[in-house]
Amino acid sequence: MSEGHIAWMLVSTALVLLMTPALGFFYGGLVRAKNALNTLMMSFAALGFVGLGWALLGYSLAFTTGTPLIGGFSHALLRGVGLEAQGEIPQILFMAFQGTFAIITAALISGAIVERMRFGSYLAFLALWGLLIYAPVAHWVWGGGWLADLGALDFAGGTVVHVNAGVAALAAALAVKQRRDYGRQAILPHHIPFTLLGAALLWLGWFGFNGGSALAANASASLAFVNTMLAPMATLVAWMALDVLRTGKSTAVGMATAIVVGLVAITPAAGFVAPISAVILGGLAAVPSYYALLWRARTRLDDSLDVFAAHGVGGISGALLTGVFAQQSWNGVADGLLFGNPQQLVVQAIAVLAVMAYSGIGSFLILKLVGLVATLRVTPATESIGLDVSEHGEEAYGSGEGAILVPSSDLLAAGSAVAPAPRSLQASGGDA
Amino acid sequence: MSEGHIAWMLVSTALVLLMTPALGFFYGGLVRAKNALNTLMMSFAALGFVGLGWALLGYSLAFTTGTPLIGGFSHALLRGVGLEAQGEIPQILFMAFQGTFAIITAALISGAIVERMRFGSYLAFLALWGLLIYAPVAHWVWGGGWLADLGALDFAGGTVVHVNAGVAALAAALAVKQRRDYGRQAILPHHIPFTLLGAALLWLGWFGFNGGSALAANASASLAFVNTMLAPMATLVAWMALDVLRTGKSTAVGMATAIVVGLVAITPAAGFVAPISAVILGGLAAVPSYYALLWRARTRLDDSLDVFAAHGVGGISGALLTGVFAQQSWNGVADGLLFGNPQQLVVQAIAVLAVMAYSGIGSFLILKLVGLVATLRVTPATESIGLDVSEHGEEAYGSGEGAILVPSSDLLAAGSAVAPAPRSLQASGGDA
Amino acid sequence: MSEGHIAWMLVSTALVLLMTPALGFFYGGLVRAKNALNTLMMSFAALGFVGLGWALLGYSLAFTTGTPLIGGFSHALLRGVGLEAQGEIPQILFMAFQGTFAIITAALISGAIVERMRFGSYLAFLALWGLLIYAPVAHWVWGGGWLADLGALDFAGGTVVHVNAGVAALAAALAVKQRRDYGRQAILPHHIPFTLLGAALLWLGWFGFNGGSALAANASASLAFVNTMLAPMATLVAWMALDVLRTGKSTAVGMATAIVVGLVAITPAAGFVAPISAVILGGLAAVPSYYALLWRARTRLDDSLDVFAAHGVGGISGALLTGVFAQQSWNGVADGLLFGNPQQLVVQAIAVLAVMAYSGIGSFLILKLVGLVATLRVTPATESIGLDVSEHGEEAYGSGEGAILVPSSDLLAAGSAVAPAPRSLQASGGDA
Amino acid sequence: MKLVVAIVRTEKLNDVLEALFRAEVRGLTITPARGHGGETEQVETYRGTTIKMELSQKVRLEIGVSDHFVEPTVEAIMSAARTGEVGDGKIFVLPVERVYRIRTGERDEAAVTPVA
Amino acid sequence: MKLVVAIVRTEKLNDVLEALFRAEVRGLTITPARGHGGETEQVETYRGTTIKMELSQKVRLEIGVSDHFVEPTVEAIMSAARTGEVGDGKIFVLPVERVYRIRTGERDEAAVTPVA
Amino acid sequence: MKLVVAIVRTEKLNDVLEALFRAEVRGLTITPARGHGGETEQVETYRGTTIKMELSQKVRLEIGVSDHFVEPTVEAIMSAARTGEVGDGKIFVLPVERVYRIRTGERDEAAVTPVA
Ligand SMILES: Nc1ncnc2c1ncn2[C@@H]1O[C@H](COP(=O)(O)OP(=O)(O)O)[C@@H](O)[C@H]1O
Ligand SMILES: Nc1ncnc2c1ncn2[C@@H]1O[C@H](COP(=O)(O)OP(=O)(O)O)[C@@H](O)[C@H]1O
Ligand SMILES: Nc1ncnc2c1ncn2[C@@H]1O[C@H](COP(=O)(O)OP(=O)(O)O)[C@@H](O)[C@H]1O
Repeated sequence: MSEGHIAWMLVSTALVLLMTPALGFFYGGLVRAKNALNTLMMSFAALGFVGLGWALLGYSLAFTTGTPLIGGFSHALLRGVGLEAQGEIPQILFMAFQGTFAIITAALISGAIVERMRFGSYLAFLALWGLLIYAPVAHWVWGGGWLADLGALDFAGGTVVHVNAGVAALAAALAVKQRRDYGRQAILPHHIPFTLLGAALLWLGWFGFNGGSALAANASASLAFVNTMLAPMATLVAWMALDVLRTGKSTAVGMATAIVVGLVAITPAAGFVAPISAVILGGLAAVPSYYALLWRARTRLDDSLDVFAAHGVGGISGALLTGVFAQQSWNGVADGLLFGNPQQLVVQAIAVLAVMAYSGIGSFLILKLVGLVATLRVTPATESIGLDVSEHGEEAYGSGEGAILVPSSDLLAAGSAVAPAPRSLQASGGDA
Repeated sequence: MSEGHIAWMLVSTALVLLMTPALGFFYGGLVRAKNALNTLMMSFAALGFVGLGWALLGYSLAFTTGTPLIGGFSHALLRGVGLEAQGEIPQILFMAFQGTFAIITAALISGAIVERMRFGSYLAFLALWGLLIYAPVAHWVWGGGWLADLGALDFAGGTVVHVNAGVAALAAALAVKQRRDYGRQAILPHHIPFTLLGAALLWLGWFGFNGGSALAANASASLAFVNTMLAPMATLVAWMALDVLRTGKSTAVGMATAIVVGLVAITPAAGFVAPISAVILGGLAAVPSYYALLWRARTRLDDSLDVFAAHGVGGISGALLTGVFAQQSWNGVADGLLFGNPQQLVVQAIAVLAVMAYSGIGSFLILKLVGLVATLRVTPATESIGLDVSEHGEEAYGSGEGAILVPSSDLLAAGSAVAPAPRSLQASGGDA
Repeated sequence: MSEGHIAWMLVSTALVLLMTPALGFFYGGLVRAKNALNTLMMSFAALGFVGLGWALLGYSLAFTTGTPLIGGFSHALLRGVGLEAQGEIPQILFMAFQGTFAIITAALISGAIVERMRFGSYLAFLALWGLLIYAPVAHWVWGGGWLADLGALDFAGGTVVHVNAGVAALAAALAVKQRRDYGRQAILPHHIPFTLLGAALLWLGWFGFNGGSALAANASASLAFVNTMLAPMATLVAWMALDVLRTGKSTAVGMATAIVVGLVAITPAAGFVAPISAVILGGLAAVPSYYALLWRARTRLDDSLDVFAAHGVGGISGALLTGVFAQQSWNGVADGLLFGNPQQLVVQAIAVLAVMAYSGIGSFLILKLVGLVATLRVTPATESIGLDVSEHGEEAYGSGEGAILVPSSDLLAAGSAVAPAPRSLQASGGDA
Repeated sequence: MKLVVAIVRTEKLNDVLEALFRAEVRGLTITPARGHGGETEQVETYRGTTIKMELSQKVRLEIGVSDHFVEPTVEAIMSAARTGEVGDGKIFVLPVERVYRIRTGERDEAAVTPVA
Repeated sequence: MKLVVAIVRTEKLNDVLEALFRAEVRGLTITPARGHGGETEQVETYRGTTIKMELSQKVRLEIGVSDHFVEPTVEAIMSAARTGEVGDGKIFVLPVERVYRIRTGERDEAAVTPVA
Repeated sequence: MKLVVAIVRTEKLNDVLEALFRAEVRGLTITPARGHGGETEQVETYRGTTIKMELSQKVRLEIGVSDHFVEPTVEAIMSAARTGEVGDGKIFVLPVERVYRIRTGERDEAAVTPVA
């Protein structure tokens, strides 16, 4: 432990925590105004429900040595998680850093089911998913589980985070089904600047995500950091080119999407590939996600904000390209296909497939389970009014027009003078 | 001094500075659109008026050894504040870090008096408050004053910052009195996403606030940091539960509020309690603030954005709970009630009461003083038009409809051709 | 290389990267809603087009020893840019840090040509400018070029970044010409809170910009950091005073502008002057920019968002005042006029003039060149509809009213059932 | 039947709604509007530019009523919306040929009478 | 000529536009509006404050038509906007004295007939 | 008295306001609107979805005038709002039965004549 490493990991943890609200804005901008708060809250809620679950149980399941498939309970309720060193930093900080990953991963899924899912059911799904899907998968790759043994390379979570969330999103879109208006009406983003704001803050946070995954402030962190800067730049340019070729125009939503796709793709590779490879990887990764997104919009699959196309497909591209571009001279760990080790690509594919299978099936089952106990969807009427008013009793952008203050019945003496007499425009039967 | 400590304190200072604009967005989203800029500017102005006051005088009053009640003038105008070490960092950086605390504390008060106070009077209050209230209180606790001697625990400012600002807000709401529409009309937040954005950025900044209060990148900073992550998570979950129990719905404004309350409550305790205690403390702290807020809305007390319920009550909860949960095995300093030292709770209560008395009376007097020289409130007509147009001559969201360019009378020769002839729709007397 | 230095430079690089989106919001809030996305995208595009250009070529041109006028190609395509130390950090990180400067500098220019320039032509300009103007100027001052030899002081880019971008903006406003409505209609900012958000995030980022320019976490970084905090505070207060004296009101756009002007002015001086000098410098720098801005609005010069008044004039003030206030006892490098070295002021003036001449002429020529190959401006009709819809086929704040979904002609079998039959309200000739 | 169109101050809207309720007027539609009349103009300043705002925020109400309800409706609006200061607004009474209630297809008088 | 003014549910707007197109009605203008009728009120809560929303989001359509087009226009709106639930809205038919097409200066019937 | 309702291009609003001033027309109310007419439709693309915007931004003016002011009002709007391109908009002149000035309670002609 040294103060330099601690300083960097403190910063990284803060930055990754910021990614979840940032995701809320990225997603929130893409939905209709009547669902803006609900969408934002889907992300913010993960901070509480997944974060607490992680501290109390998830961390133990992921990071204690149990079986190759899952850890044990020895660190449950934060027992034995103290200020002693875990690598270069206090274990408690390591726990927190890893917790921010669990939170953002679960929140990512919400993009597939916006504008229609009951909030209570969503919260139940969120909490369960963090424990039943995320924690085991994290264990496989980073907690000494079977994919670690196999030699799968995943620097900062291409598989654990993005493939995992992307496939879960697919399952969720199938389980929750499409929005009533989907494919029948034009559904426009209500606030694209928020989506760009989200993309910018996600990028900022991702420097902590990838750079912090070195778990120290060293050359590896620097490499991961710089690659996290270069790859999305290339994706951005490639995406704009694809947009212009197809429609003659580049788009703002496209730019925001490209940044995220580039960040997703470089995540597994960040500390393993040369900077120039990161540029190429970023450019290449634009293509599959771009076309996945076009294809998805033509289907009945209402993965509303294209979590699978961005995170699933982007994560797969990244995981596989890590097996192509990895370079031992930069990472000290392993080479990829291009540097004489085709075997790595196979291992990467196995990791991707394993996570896809587990997360896809598991997520679907959790939702079915929640659906047995509660209703997954709001009513059609609620869907058309919007979830902000119906699920939360709030409007994102209130004007106060026609809003009548309801005095509390048990008004304090001091307050009674200021409250208007109860009344309602329609209490009486008169009409014009 | 080592580069690791400096690095962390540079980051912390930047993060705490960001909290003041973040607060502007938190508050700005909660007011009506016609007062959005005025509310934002109340925070931004603190950056100038309190920040400069701190550098030129406040720092000296707070952090030079004078009496147990207040420091002296030896560092006024930044004399003798240089690159020499103050603990692990250059003194100049220590001065700046502490300055960001003064700024945010003063800005917090503005939430109690939005939508009605004259901006000039507000600026005068702000500048005076930073010197006459904040600096002495900071001296008591952190500058070697009497509360430090007494052994009061306040890791990052539960008493100095939050109780202080919360009580000052109460005094300000009483001195400035309620808004004309208060209790008569429904006053809706005009932009809740901004409030969520503010909450997210406040959380980010608070990692610097609490984590940086260790004044080094060490185990204490890590503990404070992690507790700053865990406590608000618990508050969030508890608050949502309270909301659902009361109305059947969780709310976005509630989530934003909960995050702030959790952060406030953990502030005095951050480096003193075990992480699992932080979780419990965060959950407990939701309750008093939640009910204080409900109660306040039923009174004539127009603490408009509930600064007292969030920061005052939250700060008191946190300060007292610090006296309950403090654990020497984690902090190396002192135990609390639960660990065999009930005396600590008494000391905490004394600190809270002392700050409440001084800040409450002092803030009220400053406002009365300002009120003697200038008017505290805008006129009723101005209040109904909104302070953005009347106090600042601007609209937050201008559409340009019906806006006529006024050519400068002393137009430069080159420019004269492009300006339209002066005209006014109503200069002449004609009508239809 | 130590972990503390690396930690700080990782953070600084991330913060400076954030400045470009922040600038997008600063600028985006000041334009009309119909051009909000286009303006935001002008900044975001720089991340791709300038960032990639820098990595592939610009870095080499700026930072390899070539001639005093420009570097060579030895680091082109990132060849030889690896994990070896460059000062206190890996060279690859140094390259990235410097890259963020290139990006924001180019993006700054966009403020002069918003609401009228064709996006494709803008992208071409952007990419060329980063290589042909920014890289050489960076070489002159920081890459061992002739201005470095001359002893010009530019801590973090007052000349390289701000004078450079400000003069380029002037040239661009002249080359692209004024907006159709300019000087004829009132053009109001559509979202001032975004401008304040941008200003806040720019300030945050600037701590990395100036503090990071020490290229280490040491006393120099601390000094630069603290000055970056103090100077804008003074500018803010001075600007508000000027506003109140002129119109009786302080304004939100004024506060946002003042923060930026203060930051610009302290940039060249940050690590060279005493903190109390930074306060004075910040206050002084308000004056020339304030009046430049007033004067500009009365001319035909449509430097739409006043890039020249803020960055050009602010940068010149800062560069010259660096020559006045520099103090060897703080910086270990050189004294300025006030401390007995009038020569420094002359050197500063030479640097400013050289950059003005090169950037002004060069930027104008690049635009003329682009204008030969493509059209610089959109058509008048497009200008009045707004560039968001016409150049990008998007609306920033879409409501979906009257938006009709167009089914893809090559619909997948699975999707065909959900898409409505193609129709158009106006396909048939009937009327009422 | 008539259509009563009223332009009132935004801050008076809730008072007007309450007065209409007291007058037993039930259905109505409002739209935000901006108006120009004898009101003082606001001056705004954006950096170097000075701007005169000739339009001020208003609300437009539109109320379909049967003939004998015109008088009480107008009176309710008049008394609730009046401040006596310039800018209080105007009321226009327009003739209506037909009214339909979309839900039931009812016409005219029936369409503006509330269903029990 | 008549001016058909209709207040409909926001979510029905696209259906109404489509029905109008089928009825060969071409020009129209819409404004967002908020209405009060027999709809259930929404309750909203902001911290300690409870608020009743008496107005719900609607769209207001305004369609200038020549006399023989009134019937088909009204029918198109009626059938496309109906859900049968309270809150479907109203249609008002107002007399119009004159119509002008600004582009050409054409008047009345000519002004509401599309140019080939 | 008449109510002149005009739909014009947003970018022409200030010209129209100026022309009305010249014609000595004083009071008016405007609302933002979206219109459908013969204008070319905009195509927008959001990720994989293509959207046709059938409505374009307009401004709706509403001007209560006494009878002899109808002609100048219409002419002022016509000349100031015309570009000659499709999409210039329409003017409707509606009969008004009564007008009230809320501030004073004045009726009809008096209500639309400015107070000295
Ligand atoms: N002739 C008119 N036609 C339409 N709206 C009008 C007319 N005159 C006034 N208004 C509306 O009424 C509002 C107040 O008008 P104003 O003339 O200031 O009030 P007052 O009636 O008190 O003189 C204006 O802002 C405008 O919206
Ligand atoms: N008398 C009226 N004048 C103007 N608008 C009305 C009137 N009655 C209803 N509306 C509009 O129609 C909408 C639906 O009215 P409502 O009475 O709920 O429907 P229904 O006709 O199904 O009973 C209201 O929200 C309002 O916008
Ligand atoms: N029949 C109508 N009823 C109401 N508004 C109309 C009508 N026809 C046109 N408009 C309005 O006028 C605008 C311009 O109409 P358009 O037919 O394109 O213009 P032009 O008169 O030049 O052919 C439309 O966007 C719409 O707002």
